[in-house]
Amino acid sequence: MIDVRIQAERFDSAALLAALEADGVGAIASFTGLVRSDVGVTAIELEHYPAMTQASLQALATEAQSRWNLPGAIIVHRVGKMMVGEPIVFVAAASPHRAEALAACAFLIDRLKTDAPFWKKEYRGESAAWVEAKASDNARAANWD
Amino acid sequence: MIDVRIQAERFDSAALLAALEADGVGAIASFTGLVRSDVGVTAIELEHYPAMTQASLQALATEAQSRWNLPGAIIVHRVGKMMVGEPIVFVAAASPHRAEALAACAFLIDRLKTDAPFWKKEYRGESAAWVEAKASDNARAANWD
Amino acid sequence: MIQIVYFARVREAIGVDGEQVEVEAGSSIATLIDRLAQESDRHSAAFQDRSKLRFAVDQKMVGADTLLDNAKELAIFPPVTGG
Amino acid sequence: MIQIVYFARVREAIGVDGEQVEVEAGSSIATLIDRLAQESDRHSAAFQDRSKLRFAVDQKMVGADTLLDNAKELAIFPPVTGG
Repeated sequence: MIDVRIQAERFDSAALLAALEADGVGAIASFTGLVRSDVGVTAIELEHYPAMTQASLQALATEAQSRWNLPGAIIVHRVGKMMVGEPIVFVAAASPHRAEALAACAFLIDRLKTDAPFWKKEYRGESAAWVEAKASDNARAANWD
Repeated sequence: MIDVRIQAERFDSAALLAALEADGVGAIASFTGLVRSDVGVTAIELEHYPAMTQASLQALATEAQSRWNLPGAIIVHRVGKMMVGEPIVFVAAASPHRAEALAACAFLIDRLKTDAPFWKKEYRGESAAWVEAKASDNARAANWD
Repeated sequence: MIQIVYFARVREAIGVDGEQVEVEAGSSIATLIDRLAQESDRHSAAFQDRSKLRFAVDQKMVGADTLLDNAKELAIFPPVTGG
Repeated sequence: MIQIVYFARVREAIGVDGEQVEVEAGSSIATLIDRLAQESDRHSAAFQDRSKLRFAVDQKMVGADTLLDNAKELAIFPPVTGG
């Protein structure tokens, strides 16, 4: 089962996790990325490339399934404006084995950061600024090459 | 926030995750271990060492917090009998940074497997057998030394 | 003719979501960008730091030396920052 | 006197959850186990494969060469298999 969604609405990581748990696998690893409250940011806005986004996340999940024994993979990414504390992205990997679920989950979020066409703008009160890509993100993603 | 629980009752990973998400951090990684349905097992039973279990899981969470920037850590482990498909264990790590949340989550479950006083018995219909410890689990845990 | 689409900082610098442009036979993305940068100040500003530009041709990420023959859509954007 | 507690396969082999035993001064866990194994068939069977025994003294995991002076509780069990 691959479940890939791009949506403006807030998602329920809990319900997504529950769906994977119902699948009969032994191990589920998940990652949630949220708008941090500790850096003066009041809101963020996610722009994306609609014609490409779904296919690029689908390709990511498919590549994960080709690398690991992964009956289930979920990627949900929001677009549009989000307030502090709200979840932005959720990825999860379900496998018969713990090591594979953990690795696949890290792979999905590391590669999403460098391969999927999303751009983040941070609001600090009235001022807004595009987020710069981080060299450390490229380094982490390259570990999976 | 460290939340460590040992309980017979089924837990709600969803609600546990939601509690961490309310904490204002940027990244949450979680792992759920469930009774697998694909190996002939119909149920399992978890025995533990009550006088030691809580302290050993607490020590694990505290060690994780000494290694990573980890405002939140959850470990929930069930004891007693569980049917196929039911969750056994849930660990989660909340950090400002993705890499730390992912590493801490893997650390918590890897070390729990070798350091916490739980013993698993598998039921296959009428027959029951204690699970043997795996060398691969020791190897994974040793990676964190 | 090729449809160009812009995103994020590049889109804001150029001031439009996209545009249709002529492409000479044998043109690479780099060639086309050089030409557009000469034709308008906005393109020149948007494309100033080439190391901060990324490209997709027909929704696949590609390098700047990719030829545009047969391409329908070229996307130009900064390094991605999702997740 | 020390309180011994048994778990899992070891508990089932010995047939009791725990027992109180005398410990000679200077005894290590290994010494005590050797003595108990000589005193009963059940202990002998439970302790047969020493490589499959793990120990905790007063709820801390320790090695077989640990001395039992001042110890209140000794736990003897197989390698753990939780998670």
